[in-house]
Amino acid sequence: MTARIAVEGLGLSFGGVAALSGVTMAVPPAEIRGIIGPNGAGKTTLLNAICGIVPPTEGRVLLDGQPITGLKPSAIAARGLRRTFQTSALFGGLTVLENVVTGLHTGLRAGLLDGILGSRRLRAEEAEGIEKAHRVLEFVGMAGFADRRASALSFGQQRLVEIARALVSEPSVVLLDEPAVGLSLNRLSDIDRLLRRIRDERGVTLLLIEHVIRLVMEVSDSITVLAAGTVIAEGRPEQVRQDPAVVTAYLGTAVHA
Amino acid sequence: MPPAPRVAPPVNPHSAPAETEPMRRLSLLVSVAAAMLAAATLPARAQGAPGVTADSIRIGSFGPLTGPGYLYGRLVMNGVEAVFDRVNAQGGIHGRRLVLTREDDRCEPAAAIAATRKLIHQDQVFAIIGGGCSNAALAARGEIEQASVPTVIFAAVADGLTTPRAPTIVSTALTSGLEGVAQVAYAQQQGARRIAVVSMRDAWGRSRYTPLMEELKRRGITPVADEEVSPDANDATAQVLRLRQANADAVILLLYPKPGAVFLRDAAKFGYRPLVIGQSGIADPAAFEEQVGVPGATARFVTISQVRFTPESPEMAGWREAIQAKYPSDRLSVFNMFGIGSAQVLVEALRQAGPNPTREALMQALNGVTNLGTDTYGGPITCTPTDGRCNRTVVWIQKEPGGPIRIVGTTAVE
Amino acid sequence: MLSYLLLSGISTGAIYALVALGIVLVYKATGTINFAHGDQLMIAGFLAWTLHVGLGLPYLVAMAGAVAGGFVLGALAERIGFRAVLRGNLVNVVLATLGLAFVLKGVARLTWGGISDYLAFPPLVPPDPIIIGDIILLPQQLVVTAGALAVMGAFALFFRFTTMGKAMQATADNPKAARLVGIRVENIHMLAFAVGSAVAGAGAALMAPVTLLYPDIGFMLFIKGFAAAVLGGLTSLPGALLGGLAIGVVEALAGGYIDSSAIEVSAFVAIMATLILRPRGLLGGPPPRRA
Amino acid sequence: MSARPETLLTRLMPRPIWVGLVAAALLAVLAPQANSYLLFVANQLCIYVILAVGLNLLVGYTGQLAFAHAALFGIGAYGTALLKVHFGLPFIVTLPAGALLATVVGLAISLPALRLTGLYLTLATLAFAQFTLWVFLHWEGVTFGAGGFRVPRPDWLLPGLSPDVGSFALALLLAIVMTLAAASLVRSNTGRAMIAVRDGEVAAEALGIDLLRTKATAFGLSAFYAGTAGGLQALMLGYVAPESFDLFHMALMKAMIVVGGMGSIVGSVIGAGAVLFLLEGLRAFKGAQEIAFGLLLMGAVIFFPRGVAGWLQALPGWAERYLRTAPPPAPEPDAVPEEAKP
Repeated sequence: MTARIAVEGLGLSFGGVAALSGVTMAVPPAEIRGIIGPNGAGKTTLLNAICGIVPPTEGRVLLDGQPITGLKPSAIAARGLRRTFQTSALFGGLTVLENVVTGLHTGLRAGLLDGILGSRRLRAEEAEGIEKAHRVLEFVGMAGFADRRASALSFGQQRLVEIARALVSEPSVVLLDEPAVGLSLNRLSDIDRLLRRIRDERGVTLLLIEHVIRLVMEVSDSITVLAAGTVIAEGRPEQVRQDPAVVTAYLGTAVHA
Repeated sequence: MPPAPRVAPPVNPHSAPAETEPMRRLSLLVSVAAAMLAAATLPARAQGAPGVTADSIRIGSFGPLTGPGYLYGRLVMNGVEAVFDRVNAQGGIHGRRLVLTREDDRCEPAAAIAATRKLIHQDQVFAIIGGGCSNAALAARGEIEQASVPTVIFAAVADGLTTPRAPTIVSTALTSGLEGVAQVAYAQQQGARRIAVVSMRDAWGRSRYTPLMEELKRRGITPVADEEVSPDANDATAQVLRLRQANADAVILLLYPKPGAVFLRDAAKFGYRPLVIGQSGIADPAAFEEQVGVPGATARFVTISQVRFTPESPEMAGWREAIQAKYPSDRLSVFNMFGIGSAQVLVEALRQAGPNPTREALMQALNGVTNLGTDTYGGPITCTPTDGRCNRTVVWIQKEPGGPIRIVGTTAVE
Repeated sequence: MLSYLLLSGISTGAIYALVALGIVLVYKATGTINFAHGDQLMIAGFLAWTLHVGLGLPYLVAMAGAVAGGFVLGALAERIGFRAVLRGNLVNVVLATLGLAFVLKGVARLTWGGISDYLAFPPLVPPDPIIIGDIILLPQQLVVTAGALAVMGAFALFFRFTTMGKAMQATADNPKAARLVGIRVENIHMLAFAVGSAVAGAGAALMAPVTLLYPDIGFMLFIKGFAAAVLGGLTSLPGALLGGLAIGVVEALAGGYIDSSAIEVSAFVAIMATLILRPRGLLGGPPPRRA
Repeated sequence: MSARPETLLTRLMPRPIWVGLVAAALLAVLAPQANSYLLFVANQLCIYVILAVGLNLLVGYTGQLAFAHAALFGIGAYGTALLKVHFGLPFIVTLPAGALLATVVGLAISLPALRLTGLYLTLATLAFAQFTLWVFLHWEGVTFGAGGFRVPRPDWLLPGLSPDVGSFALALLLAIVMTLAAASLVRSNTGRAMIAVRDGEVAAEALGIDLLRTKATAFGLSAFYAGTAGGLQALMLGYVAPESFDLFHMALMKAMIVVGGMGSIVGSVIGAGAVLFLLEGLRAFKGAQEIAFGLLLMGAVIFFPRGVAGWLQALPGWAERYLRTAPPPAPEPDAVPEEAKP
């Protein structure tokens, strides 16, 4: 089985300081891959490098076997990779529905002239987009909020809309940066269920960064552990949990805190 | 460039008001807009000449009230207003009070066109006294010509305002061409052999630069240097060095006082002291000496005044008090004095236009102004039907460092 | 020739630097550019003129008056005008300050604009040029340069050693965090505008003999000062000084070696070129990490 | 803001487009009958509307704090007028050519602008604007320098149409068309991309929105609007001079979109009208216009940060939406928490 997304020897340094070095991992289709590690381990940096926001200085990233390193983030997104952000990144001036429709951007063919003239192609595409957006909002459980202004939502609701926006274009890979921030602990099972449904019903490969270790352990098919910019362990949740290197680097200090 | 031929507008200034339409079903916004427009299209009282009532004559003025050029607008208008006040206090003109309506043009062509149109069509003024900035006044010229409104230009100096002659426009400002002729003549008269030009490249500077260069060419003189200083410059070292290198012995200075002061200061710094010939933009040598601030730097500086007194002269005491009484934070300035002189010309013409003034009569009176003395201008004012440049007296003034201002001569340019 | 040009460039540049320092100070604490900075300087300058020339008070008193006047003006502007918008987006803040710039210009025109076209300000030091070998200097220009250096030095110390300075820095870096550790962000903002404006007041009193005073002096100085600040990287005080001097020198050299008509435009061409090559200015950090 | 129920009031309330069109129709009928001053003001209004709508696309919708709009306005005016003066081409050719010239320049400045954010962009475009003015002043062989130049105004094909009425008619037509085009555009995927770039560049990019392309589109469009307005200005005045394109005018245009409402087409139109009304209304106000103008700008930003459009949003049918939603399917009883706070 070829990896849906593979990272090979990825390295990234800012002004001589290495934030990532030699990170290698391969994630098969429809897997939830948890990425954990202490603060400053380079988790978010890794996501940024994969989706092209901060181009890596070494190594490469393959999406379905095709190298995507060096492409602009928008070009990478066009190949079916989406991400969400640690802090909510909805477009505050748009409604929830409009935010989600924006997620369809790469698939739309209407151009400037269509926009100016309000052409039939544009209207058809928009109608279809609205339809899709409603469906995906329903999927994440935000169907009643379509007409709210995005900035008027609670933090937790914003995260769900962001996930909907990432999913609407039917991507093959979604990078999730702490989707559970802002959700209370007793609601974690809901997000757990949502992530599984994304994997099972939509066949999406998820890379998941999460501070709530319990969630990662429960939902992930496998886990990669980063510390100081390098991979120190990888495997199924229970393997990782018992890995002594992980325990010293991370779990021992944080998991029971 | 001659003005473009114009097609006469179908608009009749006395057209009937727009018919009031039933507005029952229009939204509030629309009805407000319509009401405004409809009100605006109401014709003026169609009795006698526009702007003249039984007890008043409305005179319009346009020029910069705001923006960097306000000196050439607001302050000149203040002078005009002072004259009007005095006339009104003495019973007005044939029993009618003079009322001044000011419109701001911010020294901009578009705003000047709007301002003159408003004065003519909306405010319905009888005549205009105004024009502070060259480009703005040039743009307004077309509107004035089209409506044939008698107009006295009070401060803008561009030759294009009066040449070719616009039938209803006269200027009491010393036009830039006249000053250019006088500057070159003065330089030659002082024995200058190597003449240099230092100018600003804005509209004001340009309106002086072009005729000056033509005059130099006419006399077969090639300037040994031609430098620019920007209106806000704080340094003119490069220009001074270049002039010194060119060994210029006379410098014709087409600058405002600020860049002029910077230039003379930097020239003094290098001990370079050519004859420097200013123009009426630097009309107060006493203030200028202070602005330069380096002792002795203005020793060889001579400049043109359009007026024969300085604001401090005893002869100006009456106007000084009038301005200060009306505008407490102001002091009498040469700009006020421009306004005083030109308003006196207009007032005299209005008087001559008789008790039932028409625009034609006023224009005839203006064109017939001959050897009229004013309280401020350097020489008598004479307008003719063929030449609207009514002020032709260049007053040369100079201030010895530490000494009083002296009039070193007058040139009546033909 | 080169030495003359460099020297004149430096003395003009010092004027720009003096303006830029105030702009940087406000930026460091509030993250915004005060488009009214030049006009606050202009008002403070007229204030100094009124005290010194109008009322005949000693120069130092006038300068103190300009500084105090600037301080009050800046504080009022923040309290009445900018506070409401400082938390909003940058566009609104910039436009609020631009609005203030127009108000101040209009007020100055009505208040002082009828006195004369350009008000002269008697120099602090004897006006005769100093000649040392090949070097010719006007003393007042030296005063301006020294003033710029002194202001920069004072602020460097202020930011390094005083609690208030550190609080300002912290506020600019992260207003939320600053609030959390108990810094009164509003007070810091008000102080920054006040001090920035006070610096403008000091600058006005120093440079007025060189630049003269007129209602429209502010915007020209602001543009050059803004450019100097940006060239220097917006947050760096030495950068502002360097940026100011760089612009002054570029102008002088363009005037000397290209043409006097190139002076005015050289600064703008230099700014465009610099920003294309270094989008964060000369001393600005690397482009921000965008995630 | 939840969807409001459709009521009688909602249905009777005229939509912005109808109010706008009725106002435009009234203007078209009344202005030519009014005196030539009011006709001029009406013409200027149409030009300001085009300018404000174009600027709002760049600043309000795309969030680029650029200061080059007045310069682009000037490039359009100079381009249109100079082609006419130097080559004798008819306005029907030079007006689009001037607009295209402005567009090309606008696109060119968007390229470095992509690397610049916030205030750095402001300064770079400010420098560009000053540079452009310098060129107008100094390239005398072509631009006639500081003194400006006259442009012959065309005789219109229709009989009885004076240059004044003709240029007003053209300006009004273009203002309507270009406003409608912009209103349509901001509702399309292109408009959403612009808003996305404004509200979060990184997130927009991660969704596949090409920053360069979106910003270049906004710059180019905005420049096209400015250039068209410039050509119309030259046509209206019959005179072109550098003073009309300086930073004061930049501030004026910014004031229009701030007063009207950033990110609002209706707001742009109203803002253009409000600023023009203020300028003309205070024309004779003895030198206090600057103060009034400054206070208006400050007041608008401080008290009505969303401009007039902010109020209009509250009117039924006036909320500016980019997508009109189909009625949503019945919401499922919540699958996932609707409210959760840490």
